[in-house]
Amino acid sequence: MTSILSKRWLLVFIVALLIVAPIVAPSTQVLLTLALAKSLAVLGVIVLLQAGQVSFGHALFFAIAAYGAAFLGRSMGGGEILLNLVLGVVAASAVALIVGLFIVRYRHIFFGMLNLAASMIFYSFLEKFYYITGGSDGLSVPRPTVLGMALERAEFEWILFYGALLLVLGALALTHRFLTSPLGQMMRAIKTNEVRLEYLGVSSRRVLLAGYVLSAALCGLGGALMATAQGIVTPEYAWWIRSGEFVFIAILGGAGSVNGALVGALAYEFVKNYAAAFAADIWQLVLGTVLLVVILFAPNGIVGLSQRLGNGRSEKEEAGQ
Amino acid sequence: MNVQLFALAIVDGVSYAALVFLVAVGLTLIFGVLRVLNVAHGSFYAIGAYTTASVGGAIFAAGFSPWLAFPLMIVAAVLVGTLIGGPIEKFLLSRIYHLEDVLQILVTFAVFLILEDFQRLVWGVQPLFEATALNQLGTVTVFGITYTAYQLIFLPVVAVLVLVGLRLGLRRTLTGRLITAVTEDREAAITIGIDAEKVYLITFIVGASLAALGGALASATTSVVPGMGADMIVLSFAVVATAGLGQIEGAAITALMIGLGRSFAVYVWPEMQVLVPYLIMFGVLLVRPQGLFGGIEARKI
Amino acid sequence: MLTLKDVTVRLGGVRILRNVDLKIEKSSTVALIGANGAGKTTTLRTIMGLTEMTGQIEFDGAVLSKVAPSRRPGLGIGYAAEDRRLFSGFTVEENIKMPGQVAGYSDADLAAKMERVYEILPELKEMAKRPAGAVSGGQGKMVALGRALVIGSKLIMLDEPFQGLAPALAHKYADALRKLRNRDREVTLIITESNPDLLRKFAERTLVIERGEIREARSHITTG
Amino acid sequence: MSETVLLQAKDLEIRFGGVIAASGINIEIMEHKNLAIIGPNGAGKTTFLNMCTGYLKPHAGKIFFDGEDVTGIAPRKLVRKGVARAFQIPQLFTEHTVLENMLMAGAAQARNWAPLTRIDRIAQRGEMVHMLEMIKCAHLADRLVSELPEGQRKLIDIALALALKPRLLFMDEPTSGVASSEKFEVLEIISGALQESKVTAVFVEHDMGIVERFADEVAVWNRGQVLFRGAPDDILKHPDVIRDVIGEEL
Amino acid sequence: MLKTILNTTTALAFLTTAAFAEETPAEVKIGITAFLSGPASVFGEPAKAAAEMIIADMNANGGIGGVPVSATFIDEGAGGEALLSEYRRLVESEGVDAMFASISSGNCTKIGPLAEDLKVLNIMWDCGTQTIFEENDFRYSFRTQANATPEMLSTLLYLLRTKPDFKTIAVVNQDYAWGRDSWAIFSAALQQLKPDAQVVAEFFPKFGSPDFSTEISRLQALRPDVILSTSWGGDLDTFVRQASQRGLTNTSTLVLPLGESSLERLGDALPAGHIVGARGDHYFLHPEKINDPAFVAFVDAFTEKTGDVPTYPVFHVSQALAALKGAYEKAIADNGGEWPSDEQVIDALEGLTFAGLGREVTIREDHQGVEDQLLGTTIRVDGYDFALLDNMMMFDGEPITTPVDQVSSEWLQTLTPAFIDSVPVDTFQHNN
Repeated sequence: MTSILSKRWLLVFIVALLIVAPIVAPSTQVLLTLALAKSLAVLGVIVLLQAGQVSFGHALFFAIAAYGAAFLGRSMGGGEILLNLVLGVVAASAVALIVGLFIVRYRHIFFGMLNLAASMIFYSFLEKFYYITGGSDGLSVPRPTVLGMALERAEFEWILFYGALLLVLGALALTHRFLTSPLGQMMRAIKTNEVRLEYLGVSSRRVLLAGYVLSAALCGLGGALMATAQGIVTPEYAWWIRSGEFVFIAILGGAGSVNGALVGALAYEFVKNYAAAFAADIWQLVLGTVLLVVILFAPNGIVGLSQRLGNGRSEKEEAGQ
Repeated sequence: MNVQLFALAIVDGVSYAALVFLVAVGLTLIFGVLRVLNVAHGSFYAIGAYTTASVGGAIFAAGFSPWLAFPLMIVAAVLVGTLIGGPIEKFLLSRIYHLEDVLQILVTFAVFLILEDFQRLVWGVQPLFEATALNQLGTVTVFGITYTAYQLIFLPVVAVLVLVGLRLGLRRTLTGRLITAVTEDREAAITIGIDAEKVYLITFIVGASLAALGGALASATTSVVPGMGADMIVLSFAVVATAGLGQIEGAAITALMIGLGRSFAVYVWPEMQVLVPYLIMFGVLLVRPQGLFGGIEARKI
Repeated sequence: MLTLKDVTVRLGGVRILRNVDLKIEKSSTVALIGANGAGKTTTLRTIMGLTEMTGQIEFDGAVLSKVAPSRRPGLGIGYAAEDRRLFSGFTVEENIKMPGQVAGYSDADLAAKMERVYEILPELKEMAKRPAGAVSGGQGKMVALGRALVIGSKLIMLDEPFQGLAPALAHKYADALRKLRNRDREVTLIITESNPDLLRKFAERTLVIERGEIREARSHITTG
Repeated sequence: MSETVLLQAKDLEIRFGGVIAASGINIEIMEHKNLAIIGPNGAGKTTFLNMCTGYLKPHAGKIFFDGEDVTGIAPRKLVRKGVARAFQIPQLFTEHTVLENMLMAGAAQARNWAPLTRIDRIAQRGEMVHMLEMIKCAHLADRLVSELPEGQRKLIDIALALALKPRLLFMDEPTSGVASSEKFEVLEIISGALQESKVTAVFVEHDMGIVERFADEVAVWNRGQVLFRGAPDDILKHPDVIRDVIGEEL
Repeated sequence: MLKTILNTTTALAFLTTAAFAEETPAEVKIGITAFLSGPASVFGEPAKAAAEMIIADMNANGGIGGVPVSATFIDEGAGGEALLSEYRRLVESEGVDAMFASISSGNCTKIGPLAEDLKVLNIMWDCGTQTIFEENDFRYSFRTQANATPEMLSTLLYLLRTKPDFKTIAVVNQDYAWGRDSWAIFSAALQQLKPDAQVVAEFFPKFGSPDFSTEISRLQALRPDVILSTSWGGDLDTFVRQASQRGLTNTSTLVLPLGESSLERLGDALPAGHIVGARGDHYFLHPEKINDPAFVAFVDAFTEKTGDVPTYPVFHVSQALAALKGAYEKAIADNGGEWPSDEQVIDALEGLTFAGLGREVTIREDHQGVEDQLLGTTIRVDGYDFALLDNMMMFDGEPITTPVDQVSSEWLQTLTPAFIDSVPVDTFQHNN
């Protein structure tokens, strides 16, 4: 019981911190909004990690939704934020359904590589078809209305930040629920024994496909949010390093835990930004070193670390969520 | 498309394939033995190129024979493989073989990030170019088109030598046999006295040296710039996955397919050029999920 | 010759061997029997250094548990795993020779060792040039025994050698073991088996492993 | 008891590489008659199970279940028709608890995929606990499978199959991981659970004592073929069976 | 309710900044975004080095109106989010007075609206996309150099004046916005000024392509009179080297509008007789400045510090700094010698004329700078192990820059062949 308490406390503490952050330190607001958007994508990656599968191409869904928001906003002369988000999720899910039908046949390295290839194809497409996609400069995303209201930047950003926070909390809760449902439990079963799953009368491919679409939908939500917050989309959204970043954050936060997505994304953005600001020449070096240290010394990520420090929880309990 | 253009496309494709093969074969060798997909492989390629270009620039400026360019490439490749690849395997990778695939890949990803900055700190950001080796070999005219002998003849010959050398080395030498044995069954190899840790180290050094050799050879034809490793690694992944993980001959054939596909694309439909490797990969895996030459591992129940 | 002191092995949180103390005399033939999963294989693997263990193992005057696993065969220990574990890309002969080559035997030495292998297992000579991946399961067990013989000058450990052998082949295998026994008196032999009856006549000493503990068999157990 | 043919194999044949692992297998499995399959290692017993449960597709021949041609259909489809399986090496979800394993079987049986409903609301939790009681494993409900010894895993493996409420259950060496002193006790437990669930069992077994006591019929396999079939008493005394299957001392 | 709170907060924040603006500050803080990683750091690193030198020099001579200048750099290579959030941090938390952004046109496009929201002076010091001021009406952003339209138009004019009889042309550009846009401008102008020229091939190899062998084989088969490439950095180096290794430079004339930034690195790979541009009048042997001791001293000091001769980004950053200094000084003068408010500085920039290392630049009312364009033909000269420029032409910036309130793509359509000779030009030879 204490363990659950400590986990809740970590989340409550972070959320409380987030709520006051834009008031106390206004310059962090946009940074935090972006971190929240990323944490949604990371949550998607974590869903797949439950099944022991790692995608090095989930930036694909992030980018599809982001470009979807850009096209929508441009064609509507501004657009509406709710439409942006809904369209992002729908577009990402639809593509995931099609790509997924092929990709869920593969596991492990092949799964990772095929996702990578899919995202690189989309990346190349974004770069190549300049007259549609704006090439490497990307497309600007006009500031959408919020429930029909056109807002100034400052107000818009406040709403975006708190809206993003609500979305993330909602997504965390939903994902948590999903993972306790039969499909969610079977996602985790794919990791340990697909043969048995088949012999329970369950198609592991379909289970994985369900998880794949969910993970893409989360990435899509994150991508649409990111595009709206940034005001611009570029092919970089689909670049493999970004996919790697999502996996990186998932591990940093703690891959076994959905809360890890939020914690990891915040920690990552913090490290990356301050590394870029104060060690402009070597920020990749700093980031790489942090990653190495996490994997070698805290393979359960920040959430796992906080639990270990908190009350000496044994590792096997963590594996059970 | 007439016969002449067809022939030209083949010539162009082959010399490109040669370089891709050299890098991909190192990656597939390392995967075959260590079962680690090494994202940092692209860094060895880049560092090999930087080392060759910078050292070459210095010694030729000092008036040494331009023919030294060729031994220099080999020396640079082996040095990079040993001095950078060696410690990475010995002090880092050797500690993560028991971890999940994901974590292993992320460790190499971290190494890749670190090495990217390492390159910048050592060589700066200005493109380097050192074409002495290429200029030494002169040009060849085919169908009225001038080619450098380096790209037309030398690179493919090196690639074939490496392919044959690796094959014979793995089959005929004791070290090669030990590597093959460890690849097939690490534990069984230990029980007959093979020092698997050493084999891992040697394999990693050989694989990293091959990537560095690819970079060293490329440095004569291309500008050595920051970020060159990132592009190469994604391409090598595509080659390795298409060929089947750990397949050496497969990597050669896939590299050739990708090289030819790419050059034909330039002639026929330039927009498709960058998509060619991935389309080939999807096409192959759709028909053969385990890759062109890969075998299926069935679960024993 | 071989001594296990307070050896404990855990796999995935489960104790497979519990505080095992064991002494095996030189030149003895020992049968280690027990049900599947009782820890027979783990015992042999622990001696080969393939598991994480606590405690100490001594062999021939040296602390074996401090020797790197890959250097243990060089001390004269041959091991044939239950599932053969041959290198399928090599021929039968290459498989058998390989431990000797790794140990750096001279050509003459290796030839002599091969002579011994073929003397004990003449049927291997016929299939010497065949790829190891192409021999049947039973023949593979023979090859694995041959491979253990090349390096195992002091100790040979065979994990369930009769498992899956057709009766005719099993008899040949048993003959080979008897030949080995008669030819090299000083070699110590440890054989695991789940069917206690099989080794009744063969072994001088029978150990029973149950729930990770090893004890002497009080008498030979029969089925039923 | 009725004499319904539950499963029928006709001229099954399969090869691996050039090796014939099954050739011309013909056998009928009667409902409510537990069948033991015996034979030396490599005789093709597991291969037969793999074909009957859809893991392998025979190169020739047909399999009928309850009169319907089920040759080569996927395991999960066969499961839904009522053919379940337990494995020689227990196939369990090692990172889940014992109860969670059972709940997954229950949810699979219920075929309810509500994505936001907790699994224990969908699976019949009470029923699953009862199944664990049947195999005397209720006290392990909250333990992680990876922590359990082989013997208990085998029981849970069987319980998972039973939770699917099959009509026919294949078991591959149900007692192979069990210490010889406990084999009978374990088989008693399994047999009780089978009877309560009214499931017909086909099991591969090496221990002739077990076969004698728990099988209604015995089929002898060798070199990919069914050599003999009959009542345990007759078969186990047959000299050929003793020579080729049960074996003599060396 | 929420809206009211928000409005109040924003208003308060605004008031506080405004209140401090007119006291003489301890220093003028600027933030400069530049690529310090990635391939485009070939521009960012020299610019950073130059900015540091020029600022040190300015501070040694009284800074701006007696106030020293300090600069912070942001790496554009760290990605969009890092750039934007760091930009905001410098403005909102560090209280930076002016931002210089950026090298990438994409980043300029992102930052333009942000600067409007943050109400911070934003000098677009290097990016080239012509659309910035054609599609937006920014108050806070200014560009202190030319844009893609005059750069491409002057290149075409130079080509038409020096090689009027060419028949065929091919293009090999990097596949990203600059490569595409610059070709769109060039080809649109070509259509108008020399309608009979035939475009025989258009290649857009991917950005950062390591190998152009296949493109070169095709070009050898096609033998165009002219090959245009607006590539830069490693891409341009690789292309020119491979072209020269395989003799393509003997059969076709290369036209390299950004060639000046690669001259030194290319060494003897670029033979004589090819056309090179510099995105403005930027050349370390600037024909009008070659006898100016201050210019020569700077070039020498820069070469000493970095090991390379200065290239166009160095000139661009010098122009941005000169514009900033000029604007402050003008605003101080207008303000009766008192330290000006931010808004006064911004007002002063419109119509300002200033000079960096090159000729004078004037900011038009649409905030676009008007800058003259220098091009030349390569020549090999003893004493230099790389190509220099001969037959240099400096085109007057005004007539080749799209007029205020017009859009380049439409304006280019109005040109006629008579335009070629109407643009005033000064011609210089090497060694003057």
